[in-house]
Amino acid sequence: MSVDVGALTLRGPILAASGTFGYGTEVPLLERRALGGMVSKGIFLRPRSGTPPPRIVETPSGMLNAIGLQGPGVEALIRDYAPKWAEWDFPVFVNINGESAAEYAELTARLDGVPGVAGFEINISCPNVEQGGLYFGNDPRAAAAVTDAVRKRTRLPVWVKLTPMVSDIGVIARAVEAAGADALCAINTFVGMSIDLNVYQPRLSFRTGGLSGPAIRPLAVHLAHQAARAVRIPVIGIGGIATAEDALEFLVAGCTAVQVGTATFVNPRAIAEVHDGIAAFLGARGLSSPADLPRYLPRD
Amino acid sequence: MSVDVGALTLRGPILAASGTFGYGTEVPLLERRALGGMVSKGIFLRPRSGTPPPRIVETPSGMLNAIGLQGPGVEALIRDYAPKWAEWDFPVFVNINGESAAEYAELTARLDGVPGVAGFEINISCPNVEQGGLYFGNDPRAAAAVTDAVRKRTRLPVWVKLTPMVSDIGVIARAVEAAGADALCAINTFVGMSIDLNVYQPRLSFRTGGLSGPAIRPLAVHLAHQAARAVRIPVIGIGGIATAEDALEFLVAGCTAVQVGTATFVNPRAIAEVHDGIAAFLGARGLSSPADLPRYLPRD
Amino acid sequence: MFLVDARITGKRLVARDMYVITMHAPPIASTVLPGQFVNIGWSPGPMLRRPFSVYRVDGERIEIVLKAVGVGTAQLLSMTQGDRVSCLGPLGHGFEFGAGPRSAVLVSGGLGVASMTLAARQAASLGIRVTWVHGARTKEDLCSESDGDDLIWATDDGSKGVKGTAVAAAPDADLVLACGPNRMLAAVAARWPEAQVAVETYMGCGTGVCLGCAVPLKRGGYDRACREGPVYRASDIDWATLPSHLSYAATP
Amino acid sequence: MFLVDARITGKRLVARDMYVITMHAPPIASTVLPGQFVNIGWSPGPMLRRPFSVYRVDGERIEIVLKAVGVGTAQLLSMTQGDRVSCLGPLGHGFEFGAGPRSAVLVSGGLGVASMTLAARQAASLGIRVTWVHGARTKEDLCSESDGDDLIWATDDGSKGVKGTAVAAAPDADLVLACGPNRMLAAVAARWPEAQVAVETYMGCGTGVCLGCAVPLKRGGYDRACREGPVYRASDIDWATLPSHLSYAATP
Ligand SMILES: Cc1cc2nc3c(=O)[nH]c(=O)nc-3n(C[C@H](O)[C@H](O)[C@H](O)COP(=O)(O)OP(=O)(O)OC[C@H]3O[C@@H](n4cnc5c(N)ncnc54)[C@H](O)[C@@H]3O)c2cc1C
Ligand SMILES: Cc1cc2nc3c(=O)[nH]c(=O)nc-3n(C[C@H](O)[C@H](O)[C@H](O)COP(=O)(O)OP(=O)(O)OC[C@H]3O[C@@H](n4cnc5c(N)ncnc54)[C@H](O)[C@@H]3O)c2cc1C
Ligand SMILES: Cc1cc2nc3c(=O)[nH]c(=O)nc-3n(C[C@H](O)[C@H](O)[C@H](O)COP(=O)(O)O)c2cc1C
Ligand SMILES: Cc1cc2nc3c(=O)[nH]c(=O)nc-3n(C[C@H](O)[C@H](O)[C@H](O)COP(=O)(O)O)c2cc1C
Ligand code: FES
Ligand code: FES
Repeated sequence: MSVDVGALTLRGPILAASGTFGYGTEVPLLERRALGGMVSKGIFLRPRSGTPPPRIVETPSGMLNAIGLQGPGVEALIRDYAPKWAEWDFPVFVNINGESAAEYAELTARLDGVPGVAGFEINISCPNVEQGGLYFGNDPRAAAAVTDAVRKRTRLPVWVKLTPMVSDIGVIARAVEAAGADALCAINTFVGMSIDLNVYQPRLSFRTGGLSGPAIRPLAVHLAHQAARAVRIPVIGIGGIATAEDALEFLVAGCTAVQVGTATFVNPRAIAEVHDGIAAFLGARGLSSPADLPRYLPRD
Repeated sequence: MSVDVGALTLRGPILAASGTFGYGTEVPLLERRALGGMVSKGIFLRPRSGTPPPRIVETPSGMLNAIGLQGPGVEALIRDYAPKWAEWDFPVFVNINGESAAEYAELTARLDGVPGVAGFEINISCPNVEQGGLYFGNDPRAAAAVTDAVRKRTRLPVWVKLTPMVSDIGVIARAVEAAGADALCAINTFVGMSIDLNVYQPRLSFRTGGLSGPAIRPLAVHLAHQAARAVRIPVIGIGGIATAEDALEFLVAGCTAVQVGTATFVNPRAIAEVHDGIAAFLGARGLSSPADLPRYLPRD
Repeated sequence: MFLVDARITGKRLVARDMYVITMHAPPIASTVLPGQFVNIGWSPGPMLRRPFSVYRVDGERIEIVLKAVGVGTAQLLSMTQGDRVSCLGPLGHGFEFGAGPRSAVLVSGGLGVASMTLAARQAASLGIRVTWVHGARTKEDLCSESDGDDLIWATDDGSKGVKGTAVAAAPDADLVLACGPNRMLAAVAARWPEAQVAVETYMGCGTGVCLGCAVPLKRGGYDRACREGPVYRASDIDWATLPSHLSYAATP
Repeated sequence: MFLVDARITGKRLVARDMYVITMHAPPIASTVLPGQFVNIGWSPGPMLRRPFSVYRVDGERIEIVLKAVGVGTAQLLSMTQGDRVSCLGPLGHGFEFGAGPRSAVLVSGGLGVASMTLAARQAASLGIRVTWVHGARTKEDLCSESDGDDLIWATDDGSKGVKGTAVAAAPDADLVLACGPNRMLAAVAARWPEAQVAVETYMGCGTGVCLGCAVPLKRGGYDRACREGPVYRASDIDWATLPSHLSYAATP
C-alpha cells in the first residue's frame, strides 16, 4: 500500500488532513497503522486564540467551520509536539500560514531541521495582508512567491495546498510547481455562509466559514483532477472522502495519495476503514499497489 | 408576497430555475399561483441534441448534470412555446446561450418583442469559442461584452446569471451591472466530477457536470450575498433551495427573489411549499412583504 | 400523475434477495397502465427519488419488486409495515397492445419481471394468449410468481428450464414485450425489431423537465425515458449509445 | 473512549415531549462519569454526530433524555427498539466532587436534568446530602424522574412548586452543580461563581481535534467543551461571548 509522493515514500496513501486531527495526540480509537502520514493543524508564527463561537454549522452533507487558525504558535509547537512526532512511525507535515511571504519564510526557517517535522504544507488560502487581504491562493504570482520563499528555506518536502475558489486551478498549480513545490494538495475548503433566521445574521460569528465534507466531493475530484492534468508533480486529493470508494475516485482521477478530514469526526475509524477498503479493492483486482490503478488522466 | 425586481413586479419571490422546469408545460402537480415567474430551459440559436447518457449522477445532497443544453433552437421555441407563455399569468424569462457575444445578440434580437417573452436571463457559464473556450463568466470583460450586446438589442429586463467558479464574484457582478444588467442571478452550478470505479472513467459521458442541490446551498448563499454587496441592482438567489427557510436565508443575505431548481425534482410541489412557508414566516412576524425582512447586507 | 404519501403494507420474498413491496396508493393503483412506473422518495434517504415499475395492483395497493443494489434500494427493503414513502406516479408511457394481436410473448430477465405482470394481465384481458419467458442467472434467481398461459424458464446455468438466455428460449408471437437489463434488450432488438422494450436510465425528475433520462434514438437525438418511454419500439433505440452498465438485473 | 454499535432497547416519556431513550452500550455504561456525554450518529441521518449527556446507567445500558428540537433529535425519537446507533463515549470532563462537601444543590433547567441524575447518585454515594431544584416553563415540562434527598420544583408560571426560576428557588450548599440553557447557567455564575456548570456548544468531533466547540474563557482564549468541558467552574467562562441561543431547554 506504499506510495511515493515525489522523493518521499509513505507507507500508505492516506493522510489525516490539517485541522481535523489536531497535533495527532488526541485520536485514541484510530489504528495508527493505517496512517500514511498526517498534517498538523495550521500554524502561525505567533499564538492565535481563534474566532469566537459559534465556529461550526452543519449543512447538507457537509459543515462550515471558522476556527480562525487557533493555535499555540511555532515555539510551543516545537516544544510540545515536535518531540512526540519524532517518535512516531509516520511523517508529520506542518501546515504553515502567514500574512506575507516573509512570514511563511520565517516559519519555515524556524521549523526546518526540527526533529519530528517531516515537511511543509503551505496553506495559501490565507489573506495576503500586504495586498489588501486578497488570498494568496487566488493569484498565481502571490502563490508562487510564497512557495518560492518556503522552498528557499528548506530541503524538506514542500507541499502547496490549493484553494478551490479560482476560475482555473491549473494556472495556480503550474505557478507553484514552477516555484519549486514537491507536491500539490487539492483542495482546501470552499467559502460558504449560513444565516440564522432568528437573528437575521450569519450563524458563524466569523460570518463565513469553510465548507468540507461529502457535499464538496464531486467538486474536489474535479479540481484535483484538473490540477493533476496541469502538472508533473504528485497531487494529493482532499475533499469529502469518507469511504474507500471515495478515495479511489481521487486516485483514479490522477491523485497519488489522499487526505481525510471531516469524515474522521463522524467516524473516528474512518482512516483505517478507507485504508483497508482500498487494500481490499486492489486485492480483488490483482493490483499490488495504488500506483497500479488505471488512471483517468488525459493530458491537456 | 409581491417583489420588485428592478422595474418588474413579480407576484411572488420564487421563480422556477432554468433547466429544471422545461418550458413550463410539464409540471402538472405544481399550483401555479405560487410561481412568481419562470426561466426557460437554456436555448441556443440552433437546435442542439445534447450529450449522450449518462447525463446525471447523484452525489451527497446533490446531483451532477451534463445535459448539454439540449433544445429545439430559437425558431421552434418561438413557434411552439412562446404562444403558450403569452397566455400565462406570470412572466417567462428565456435563458440565452451562445458561443460568442454576437450569438447572444442575435438570439436577443430574434426573441425581443415576441409575445410571451418577458425578459432574458443571460447564461454566461458558456465557453467563449472565440477565446479558446474560456467561460464568459470567468472574465469580467467577456461577461460585460455579452451583457452589453444583449442590452443593446432589447428594452425588456436583462438578467445575468453568474457562474460560481470565480475568485471574486463581486468583480464580475460590477462589470455586468455597468454593462446594463437589470438584475443578477446567483448562481449557476459548480463544475464537478464523479468516477465510475467499474470502468475507471467519469460516470457522466460528458466527463464533468454541474453540481446542484442542497450540497451547494452554503456556497450559493455566500456568493449571492457577495454579489448583492457589490452592486445596487437586485440579486436573485439560486442554489440548493428546498424549503422556505432556505429561501429566507438568501433573502436575508440580500437577495430580492430566488429561483428553485433541483428541489422540484424531489418534490414537485416544492415551489408552492416554499411560497407558503415564506408567507407564514412573514405573517408570524408581522411583516407584510419579503422586502420588509431585515437584511444582513453590510456594504463594502 | 399523483403524489401520494403511501403507507407500506407488506413485503414478500419472490426469489433470492428479491422482494415485492406493497404500498397503499389508491389513485395510482386505479390509473396505472402496464409498463408505467412510480418514482419513490423518502426521508431520511437519498436526495433523488428512485424509479420502480409497478409490478402488480391489488385493490388500492400497488406493488413493486426490487433487490438491494445500492443505498436507496437497501433502505427501501429495510422499511417495515407502516413506514411511509412519497410515491409519484403513474409515470411514463407504457406498453401498447394495438389492434388484434392473437399471441404475445413476454421476455423478462431477472428483475425485468417488474413490468411484466401488469402487461400479462392486460394482454389476457384482451384475449391475447400469453407466453412468459423468465430468464435469470440460476434457479434461485427466478421469480416465483408469474402470470400468463404458458411459462418458459431459462437459466444461464441450466439449473431450471432451458439453459441459455430468455431471448433464445422465447418463441415468436404477434406481440413481443420485454424488460430486463439493457444488454438483454439489445438482443431482443436484434431478433424482433418491432418488439416493445422497457429501458432503464438514470432519472432526475421522472416528470419530463430535466432531460436527464436521455434515450438515444436511431434517427438521432434523444427521447426522455420518463415521458416518451420507458417503453420503446426496439428498433427505434440506438443501442450502442444507451449505457448498458445501468442494468439492475443479474442475467445478460 | 469506546465506539459502540448500540442497540436501542427502550423509550419512555418523562415530561411533555421529553423522552428517555435506553441503549445497550456496556463499555460506556461501565466507565461513564457524571457530566460526561456520548456522541451519537446513525445512518441514514445527519452527517455529524449529536452530543447527549448520559442521564442514567442501568446495568449494561445507558440512557439519554431528549426532546425533538431539530432533524436529528426527531429522527432519534422515531427509532424503535432494535434499531442501532453508533455511540461514541464517554466523552468530556465531568463534575468533580472534591474533598468532603457535606451538601450539594443540583440546579437543572428543562432538559438540563440530563446530566444531573448521575451526579445526584454519585453525590449520594459519597455521603453528600443532595437537594435537586428542577426548573421548567410549566408543570407539564417538569421531568417526572429525579434523585436526591430533597426536591424543589420551580416553574415560570407557578403551576407547580415555586413560581420563578430554578436558580432563584435554590438554597445554598457546599457544592453547586448546574445544567440547563446557557442563559440559566450565566445566572448560576452570577450567584455562585464556584458552581460547576455543564455548558453546551455546537460540536464537530466531540473528541478534541476540530476546535469547533470553543468555550470562551474569562482569562482569554478558548477551551474545548468536548475535552476540558463540558463542565466548568462558572466563574471561568466569559458568559458574554458564549452563545446563548444554542439552548435546548425551554426555561430561561
Ligand atoms: C423506469 C424505471 C423502472 C425501474 N424499475 C425497477 C424495478 O421495478 N425494480 C428494480 O429493482 N429496479 C428498477 N429500476 C432501477 C432502480 O431505479 C435502481 O435500481 C435504483 O434507482 C437504484 O437505487 P439505489 O439507491 O439502490 O442504487 P445506487 O446506490 O444509486 O446505485 C446502484 C446502482 O444502481 C443503478 N442505478 C442507480 N440509480 C439509478 C436510476 N435512477 N435508474 C436506473 N439505475 C440506477 C446503477 O447501476 C448504480 O450503479 C427502474 C429504473 C427505471 C428507470
Ligand atoms: C455536551 C452536550 C450535551 C448535551 N446533552 C443533551 C441532552 O442530554 N439532551 C438533549 O436533548 N440535548 C443535549 N444536548 C443538545 C443536543 O446535542 C442538541 O439538541 C442536538 O444536537 C440537536 O440536534 P438536532 O439535529 O435535533 O437539531 P438541529 O436541527 O441540528 O438544530 C436544532 C437546534 O438545536 C441546537 N443544536 C444543534 N446542534 C447542536 C449541537 N451539536 N450542540 C448543541 N446544540 C445544538 C441549535 O440550537 C439548533 O438551532 C447536548 C449538547 C452538548 C454539547
Ligand atoms: C474544523 C476544520 C479545520 C480545518 N483547519 C485547517 C487548517 O488549519 N489548515 C488547512 O490547510 N486546512 C484546514 N482545514 C481543511 C481540511 O484540511 C480539508 O482541506 C477540508 O476539510 C476538506 O476535506 P474534508 O472534506 O475531508 O474535511 C480544516 C477543516 C476543518 C473541517
Ligand atoms: C438538470 C439541470 C439543467 C439545468 N440547465 C440549465 C440551463 O439550461 N441554463 C442555466 O442557466 N442553468 C441551468 N441549470 C442550473 C439551474 O438553473 C440552477 O442554477 C442550479 O441548478 C442551482 O439551483 P438548484 O440547486 O436549486 O438546482 C440546470 C440545472 C439542472 C439541475
Ligand atoms: S427524468 Fe427528468 S426528464 Fe426524464
Ligand atoms: S467538538 Fe471538536 S474539538 Fe470539541
